[in-house]
Amino acid sequence: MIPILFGISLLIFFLFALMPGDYFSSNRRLSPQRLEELRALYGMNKPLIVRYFIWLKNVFHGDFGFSLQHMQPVTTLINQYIWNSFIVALATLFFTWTIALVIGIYSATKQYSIFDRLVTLGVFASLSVPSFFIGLLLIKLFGVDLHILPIGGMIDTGSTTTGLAYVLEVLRHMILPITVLTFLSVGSLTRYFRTGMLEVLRMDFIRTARAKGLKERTVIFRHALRNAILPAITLLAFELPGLFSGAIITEQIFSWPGIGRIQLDALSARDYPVLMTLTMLLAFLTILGNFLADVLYAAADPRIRLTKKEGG
Amino acid sequence: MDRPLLKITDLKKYFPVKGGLFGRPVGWVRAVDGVSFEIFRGEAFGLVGESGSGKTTLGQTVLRMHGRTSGQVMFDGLDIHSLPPKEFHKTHTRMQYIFQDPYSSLNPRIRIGDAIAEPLLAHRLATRADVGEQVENILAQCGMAARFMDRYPHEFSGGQRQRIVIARAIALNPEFIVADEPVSSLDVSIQAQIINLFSDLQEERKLTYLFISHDLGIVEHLCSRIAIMYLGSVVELATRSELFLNPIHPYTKALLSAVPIPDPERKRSRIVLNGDIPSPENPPLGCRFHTRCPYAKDICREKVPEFRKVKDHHQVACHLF
Amino acid sequence: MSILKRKASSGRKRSKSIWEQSFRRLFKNRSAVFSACILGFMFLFSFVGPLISPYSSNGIDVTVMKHPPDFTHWLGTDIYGRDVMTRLMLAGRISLTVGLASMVLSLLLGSLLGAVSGYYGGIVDSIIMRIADILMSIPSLPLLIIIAAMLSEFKVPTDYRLYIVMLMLSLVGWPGLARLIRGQILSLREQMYMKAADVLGLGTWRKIFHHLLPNTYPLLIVVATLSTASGILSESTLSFLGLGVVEPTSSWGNMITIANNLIDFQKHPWLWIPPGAAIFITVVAINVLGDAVRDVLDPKMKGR
Amino acid sequence: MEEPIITVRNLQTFFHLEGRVSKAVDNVSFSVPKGKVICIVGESGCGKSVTALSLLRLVDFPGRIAGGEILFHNRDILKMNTKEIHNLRGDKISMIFQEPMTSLNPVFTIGRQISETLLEHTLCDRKEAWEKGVELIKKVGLPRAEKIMDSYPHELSGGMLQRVMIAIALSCQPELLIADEPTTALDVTIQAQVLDLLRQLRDQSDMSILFITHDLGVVAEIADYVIVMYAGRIIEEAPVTELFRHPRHPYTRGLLKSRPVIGQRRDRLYSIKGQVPDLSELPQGCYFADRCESCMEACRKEYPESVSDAGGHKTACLLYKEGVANGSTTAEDY
Repeated sequence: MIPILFGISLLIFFLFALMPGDYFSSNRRLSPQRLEELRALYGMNKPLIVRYFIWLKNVFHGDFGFSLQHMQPVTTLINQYIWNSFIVALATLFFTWTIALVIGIYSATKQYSIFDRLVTLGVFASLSVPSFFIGLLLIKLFGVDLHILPIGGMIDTGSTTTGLAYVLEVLRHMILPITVLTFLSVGSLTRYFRTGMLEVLRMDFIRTARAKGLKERTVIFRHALRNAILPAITLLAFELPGLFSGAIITEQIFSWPGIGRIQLDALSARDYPVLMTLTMLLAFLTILGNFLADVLYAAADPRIRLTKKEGG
Repeated sequence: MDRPLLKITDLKKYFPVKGGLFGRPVGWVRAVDGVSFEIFRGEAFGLVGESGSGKTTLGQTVLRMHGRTSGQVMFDGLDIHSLPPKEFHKTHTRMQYIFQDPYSSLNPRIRIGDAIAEPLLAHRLATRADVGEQVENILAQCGMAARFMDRYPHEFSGGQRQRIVIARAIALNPEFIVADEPVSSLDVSIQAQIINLFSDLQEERKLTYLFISHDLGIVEHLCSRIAIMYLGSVVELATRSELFLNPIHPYTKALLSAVPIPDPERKRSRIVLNGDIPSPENPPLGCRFHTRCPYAKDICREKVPEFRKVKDHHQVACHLF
Repeated sequence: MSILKRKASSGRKRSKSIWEQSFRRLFKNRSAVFSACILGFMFLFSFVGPLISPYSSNGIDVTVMKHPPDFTHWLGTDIYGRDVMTRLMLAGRISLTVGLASMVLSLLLGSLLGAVSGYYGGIVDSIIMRIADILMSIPSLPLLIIIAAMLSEFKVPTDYRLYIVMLMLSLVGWPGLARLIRGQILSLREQMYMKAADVLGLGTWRKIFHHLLPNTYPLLIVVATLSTASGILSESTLSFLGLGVVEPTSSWGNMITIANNLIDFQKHPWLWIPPGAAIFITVVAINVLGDAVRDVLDPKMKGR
Repeated sequence: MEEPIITVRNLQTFFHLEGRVSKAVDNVSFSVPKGKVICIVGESGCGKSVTALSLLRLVDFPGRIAGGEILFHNRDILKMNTKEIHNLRGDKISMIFQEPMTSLNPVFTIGRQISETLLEHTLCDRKEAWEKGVELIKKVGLPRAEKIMDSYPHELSGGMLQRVMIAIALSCQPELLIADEPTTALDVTIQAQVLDLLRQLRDQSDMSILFITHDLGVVAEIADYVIVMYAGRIIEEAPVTELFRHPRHPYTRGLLKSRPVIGQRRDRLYSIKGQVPDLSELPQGCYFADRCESCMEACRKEYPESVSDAGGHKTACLLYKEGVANGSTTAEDY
């Protein structure tokens, strides 16, 4: 875990170091002399390796650099926007898992039914649609043609609402981004639950449970479900970072003020400290997710618990 | 009796149990733990044991399918585990192995004719021109028609596949064959066909077998000398009549009495053993069998019994005798 | 491949090859056949269509700018009066090519590294897998965006952007594939028939090329279809963001960038809906076909 | 014979695969009397396990019970509604399976899986069910019952798990225990333990056992009455001593002779030639005709009816049909 984080930091740093320009070089009005001064001020003229270790040291102290575009520390900047992304990601996570679980399990118990076929079709649609395209379509449909939902942003332009009215306004703006994100990620998860459930339903202990005279409901929701969900815990590892990175496109399309948007903004402004930090953050989330998934899985599955005990 | 074809001396094979940080071994599974015996030319030697006794590992170590931990396997004067690669390669034509599961020991993507032809070509025992004919002959000897040559394994039943596997092994014209539970995955009526095939081939080709099985009935039928294995070591070794008429080791006795006999009117006194076979990772001290032995004494818990000769053609490892 | 040639007169019943058998089963699957037809149509549409179309790609016609679909221009015309349908065909060439080429590249890279890793193990395996781990820890879209931005900085000529996109997609795509292949090789090596090949004394060459690799083909084929689908999707996303294929080369993805213009987005949907639909239809067809192929070739892999 | 607990009449269970119908169980009739052990013996694919599963309507897709009736105390199980069948399973009729390692849910403790049945079928609370569970574990001869209640299946050996399965099956004192190859996956010494246990249980209560196995040795050890199946049909049935003394059907005789028996070594094993027929392409006549040494022309025309002699020994073979040769003498002439 730690070597991988180290490797990632190395990769990210040198990737950005390779970039031919920086924030100042895009500003044509600066004289070469002033340029040098500014670069020296921000330590950009030191050798690469030295810069890497300085950066690494700062990172350890929680200092991720300074965003020259926004004129504030990167951490402050990210702190401003990440919660907007987080709230969408969390809502999406909730809807995705709920819908996928219900539909996946239900269609597995009704294999070969019309419903099951429709679900399979939906899964393919979800797996195959480009995120920006579905976003645009929905905006066109609900925002432009039907006029029932806002076409973007977090609040209406010039809005001054407060309190409950403010919350409702934000919620209204969240509907489309969450719908799109949910639709995009629900497919693979539904498929995962469906096949997992089908696999479990074929197992011997399900037959035993039926032979014991348990009701079909009990067999499915107590015996099969737990076994089918267990492996999905490992998926959680990829969910959160995946949602943040998937949000790049949707935030762009719906002008949602989250980290995905500032990521793209930072890209065009060559505001590299922001980009580096965000990339590091995503990688860190992935690794953390993996670690958490392992721990959760071990806690949930008695078989793993034993091997851990023996191994340690 | 003449010189043994195969001589195993104090053979040990331990598998590491990986665990902890960096996958260091945290323990050893003593799959084979100090086994010695000899197999003579032309005999069928039976090796009997329950699951976890290490019989399969022993069979595979004899053929150097994996390295040994210590000990020696001498085959016709060759120290199998010390042979240089080229020399070792040559032994494949003299020693062959037949796996338990005929379903997984044939590559699903290779036609059976090719599966038999491949090793022949690899050892230059045939040319591309005459290999087809050889394959046909071998198949015929194993009771399979030549028209099957172009089919894939999945088109055959378990019994037919085992015939193919046997054909593949004997195509190289080996002297010695290790057969690892070759009939245990087959139905009774098919088992008999394959067992008869084994006896026929032995007669025709003067083969020597190491026949591994958990089924005492089959071993009695096919083998002239039999070793009983328990938790990695041989507890008793004797000729067929000795072993079945005068078993000495309590484990052998229990095993014999546990085999169901298809005769409802024959009432036997059964020795029903208590408990399970202990884990080979953590075998009991002293005699391995003492945890389940109805006659265990103090010495059995402390000292490993010596494997010694009690009569002509009868060796046993037990303190009580 | 077969060692034993069929004797003309022997009258042996030669059973069909494994591929033939699989193909027959695939042919019985209605959705597979249907999606294969759609894919075939898409290819014809993109590669043959422009030859038949009465309009040329750069046929700027100021008289019919932003003309809605009608009988002369089935999908209308764009802001320069170019026929949208013809552009869609030409853009399809690019999108399909990028998808296929990136698949081939990442498959080559992934299967080579995965096979090496799985077959040799040890230190080589550790190094390859750690690199894969690192690349997989950064979600692919941000990584792609960064690399794309970097390439923009280097002022890569737009003509070459196409190839760069292919390279980028395969760079991001290989670690997952390498892992899959490695896993497959590891499990195949433990198969009884591989042990049997050892005992029978078959040569290393024969073991690898006749026993090991053919058993990975089903996985490779399935992975190939799925990675083509994801290649097309990623290319379109990158191009939409202006980081992939850029004008004047058009791809389905960058045709949709027009939707960033609010007027065009609201008033001229024929400019951006058709390319989006084309991507969707193509990718669905590939995914459905891939799924069917997986069922036919390797039922155990379902849903992984 | 006293009133049977369960009577199966003309049971048909078919599997539909890729447009073909595979007759896994066809026209099977038998009954299980109270307190007896009935063995169904046959090789893989003969339909013995499917018969057992059919009794509790546990046959999975693509299998389907196509016809017949299964009377449990004169009520047809096949006509019961969902609730009735759930009340029957695990309570009046319980079942144990071949693979104890996979037949228990890996994520629940043994204790939970035992008390579950009790909670489902009896009026007891969790604590009572748990205590009852401990008692049951002791009853099937496992040491340290409390500890076993708290263990997960993977922590126990195959033999122990099969005992646990038996404990679960016994929990509601069923009238019938269906045991589908319960010892096949176990080692010989462990098999002996489990068979002993089952015998003991039968002696203690008047529970009936329907025992499915492929091993004639096991049949001889435990059965009171034996049913031999081949290719989905019953070909012979008789009380156990009668069957082993005078096996009639060429298949039964072949089976008995092809198994090497300790202490009765012959130079060569008898072997039945050929393979079991494909259940979706069964021939018109007797299904065993192709492999039978005494096959006559009439055997290929129609499937032989089952004929019973005075002692209740039933055989579905033309050699024993009245009017067709002096079957019994010729056939027992080997």
